[in-house]
Amino acid sequence: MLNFVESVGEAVAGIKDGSTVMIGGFGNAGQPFELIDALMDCGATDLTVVNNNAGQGDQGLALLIKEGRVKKMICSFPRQSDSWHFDTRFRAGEIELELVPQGNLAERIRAAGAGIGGFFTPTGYGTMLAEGKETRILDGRGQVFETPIHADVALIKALKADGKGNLVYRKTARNFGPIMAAAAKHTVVQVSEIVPTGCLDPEIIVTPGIYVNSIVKVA
Amino acid sequence: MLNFVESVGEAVAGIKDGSTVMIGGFGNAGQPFELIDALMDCGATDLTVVNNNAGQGDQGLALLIKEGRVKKMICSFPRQSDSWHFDTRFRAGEIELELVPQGNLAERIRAAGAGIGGFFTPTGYGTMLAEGKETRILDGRGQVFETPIHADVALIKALKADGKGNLVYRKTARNFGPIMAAAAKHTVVQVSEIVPTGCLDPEIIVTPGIYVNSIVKVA
Amino acid sequence: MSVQSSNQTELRGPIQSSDKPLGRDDLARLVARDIKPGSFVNLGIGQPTLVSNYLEPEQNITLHTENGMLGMGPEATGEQIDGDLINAGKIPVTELPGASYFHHADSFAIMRGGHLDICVLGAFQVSATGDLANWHTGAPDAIPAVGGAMDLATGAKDVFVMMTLLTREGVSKLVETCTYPLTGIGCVTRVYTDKAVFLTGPDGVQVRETFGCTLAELQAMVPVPLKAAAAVGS
Amino acid sequence: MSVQSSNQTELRGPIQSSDKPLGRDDLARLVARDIKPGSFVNLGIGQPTLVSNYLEPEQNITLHTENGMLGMGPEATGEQIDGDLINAGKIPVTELPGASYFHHADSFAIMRGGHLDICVLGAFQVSATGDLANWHTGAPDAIPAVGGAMDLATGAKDVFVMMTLLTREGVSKLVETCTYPLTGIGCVTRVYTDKAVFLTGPDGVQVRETFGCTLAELQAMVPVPLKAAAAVGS
Repeated sequence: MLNFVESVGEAVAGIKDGSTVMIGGFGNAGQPFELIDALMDCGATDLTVVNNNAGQGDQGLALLIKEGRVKKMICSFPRQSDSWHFDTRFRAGEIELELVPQGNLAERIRAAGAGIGGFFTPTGYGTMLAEGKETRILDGRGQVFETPIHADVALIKALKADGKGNLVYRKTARNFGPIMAAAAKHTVVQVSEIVPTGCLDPEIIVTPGIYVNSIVKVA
Repeated sequence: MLNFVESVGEAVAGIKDGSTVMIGGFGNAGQPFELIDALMDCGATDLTVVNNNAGQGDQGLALLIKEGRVKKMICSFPRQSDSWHFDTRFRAGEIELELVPQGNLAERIRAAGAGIGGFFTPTGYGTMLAEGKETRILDGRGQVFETPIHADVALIKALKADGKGNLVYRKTARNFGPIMAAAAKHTVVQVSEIVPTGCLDPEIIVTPGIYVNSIVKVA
Repeated sequence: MSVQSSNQTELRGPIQSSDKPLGRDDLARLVARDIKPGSFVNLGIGQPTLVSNYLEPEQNITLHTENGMLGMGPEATGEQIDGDLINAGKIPVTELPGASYFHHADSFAIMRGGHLDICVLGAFQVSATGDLANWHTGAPDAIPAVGGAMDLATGAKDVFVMMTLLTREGVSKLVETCTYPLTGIGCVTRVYTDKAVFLTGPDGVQVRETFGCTLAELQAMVPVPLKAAAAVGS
Repeated sequence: MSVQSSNQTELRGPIQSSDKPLGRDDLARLVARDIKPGSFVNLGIGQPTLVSNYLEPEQNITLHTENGMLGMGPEATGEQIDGDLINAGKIPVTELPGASYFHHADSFAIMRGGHLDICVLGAFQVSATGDLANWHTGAPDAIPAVGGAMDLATGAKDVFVMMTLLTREGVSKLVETCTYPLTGIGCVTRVYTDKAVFLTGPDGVQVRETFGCTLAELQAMVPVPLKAAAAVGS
């Protein structure tokens, strides 16, 4: 069921300790900062977080990590010049890291939303990121078996929603939003604008409302 | 490389005997009738055709089948009230049929375009369409291993193309077009309109020009 | 006692809720009433399509069609007919406000990813454990055609079947084990027939209500053990 | 003799085409010149990004960025800067006419499905058979981070590497077998360095041209057997 909620606090209120939470965004583009701040405030801990990165600077995901609320990161690129909070926790052995090639990350998230139980991909074949994984030769190429990444909750950012929860995004801020919305049991979206149903051209909708549970407008 | 050609004949001229040809459309919506007619005229034979259906009435794909140009159909729904040409050839043992659940058909085509070597899906598990296929239990469900469907050529229909070959479609005529464009080595598109580059909003493009090789405008 | 998923509305108590078998339209009305408000639903070709005639606007049901659309409206008539806007049965339809279009892989991802609340399908046979046979008679000269049936059967959260309980020859279509080729295993959660509504699942078959027959008379027609479903709150 | 894919322009004959090693910009200019008109190209973070400065409009090259865009334009400056429009290095960029946006799975499908003609990547090491190591030093205290490197390495039709031939310590980065953790196996088709351009493949390493050294001098720096590439038409 779709709900329009009044505050980011209400939007994330159902997130429980131990949840797997997907967080949209690539760098700052598409990152739902307000929802992450609300997740910080709601107190949920022991989280597994799926994001391309592992936080930057002293905001958003980086703060969640700093405060010890994340037990495991599933990401492709945790190392950045300003990822010091992750670095500290990781070097201290206080956070688990599942490092995933970015395309496998995207495809595994997509697989979860699309009901695919697993797939073979050439990416990573013969590398340390495929160690211990099943492999086989398909189409003449070595390939690695990868499994879907499901989540309890997705926190994403879109440009506009209509009354049915249909979403459109803006430029490269689209990134992980559409596939995370489909992969999570419960999808929370922060948008810049809510428009009446019928105001979004059906041809240009990127995420149909079937994937959306809670929408909150953020100034 | 992208080419804008003047005639449907020119658009299909490179199709060789024995090719695997994907043809877009679901029923008549999105079916590239003019390109199919040109394929008929160009004489290529011994074709494997991938389409949701196996021709209707006395036009398009049905005529290709009638004339004995199709050695194998890969489709989900060959049986229709007016699929008499397929019926006749099939009952006479003159055409091979690979019957694929429609979702597996779509996902296998998508896999080819996305570089996936194979995937597991619950669809078809325990049915005669999974006989002889590898199965395993994943996420607590019986699943069947399915492989990508590649093609030499895709013939599809879109609404508009710009100078870069970017495409938009119209309503449910979109159907198989975008995934077939990505799965074929050579994609031929018939469009109703060609607009100057820059006239399609980058947010609404469904098929980026990277997937398109030949475009022909059809009145 | 719990055999149902979240999309049922209630288990009605009185076991015989009509004094005669239900016609196709009455059955469609019953299915429509049982769909929880806000649901996303796919209605199969044939008898299930009738359900759309009885959905109330207040229910806020969104219809999916596997050829690439959410928010499908009623069948198109006259000037509305547009060859680019059809349903899975290739019938011209209309578009409701809030509709969206997508390609076939995205459309089947909606089905296969478990996002549809309910699909309503016709059937040749349903087994006591919810196996479904609805795509192929298995006759040697039949042209096999499956379409999206297997994806719907395995993908939707709830699979409702609509069918007559008996064949023209008077044989029950609710069976111990399907003899027709299967569409999916253990996927059907509810069977709406002219004579009764059945709840199917791993624990066997329960009868929610009967139409024009008693539970005992129904049991005489059906070769699988039946028990009455508990009413809500009991 | 054929070791190259369809995306090279030519095998230049004169083996020493410059009397001194090439600087980073000269090398970027050379790579840009070698990209076939109409190609779809992904330029990796760092040195490969320089190539975009030397692409000519007549070449009609379309740049892909893995965070969801085709038709990426030059780096944004001043008023152009838009936080929603960045490249894979998280630098604000611009949009060219004919651009398109898509989500991450669709973007990586472009890469992984073999649709990019060329990707240009930096490297720690390249082996004689085209193995690539460019994501991880393997140092025990390093935070590992892979991003899209493995997808690019295995997905693009041609993988060009740009790097200095020698480390600061004077050790060749072109090696018999990579000692750093691999990014991909047998994927590199061409290596552009300050001292030479190498063609790599299953048949070993050929030298297309040298800069500031002879083939013999180059061989002395590199621990794998080198041979001169045939000129076009020879």
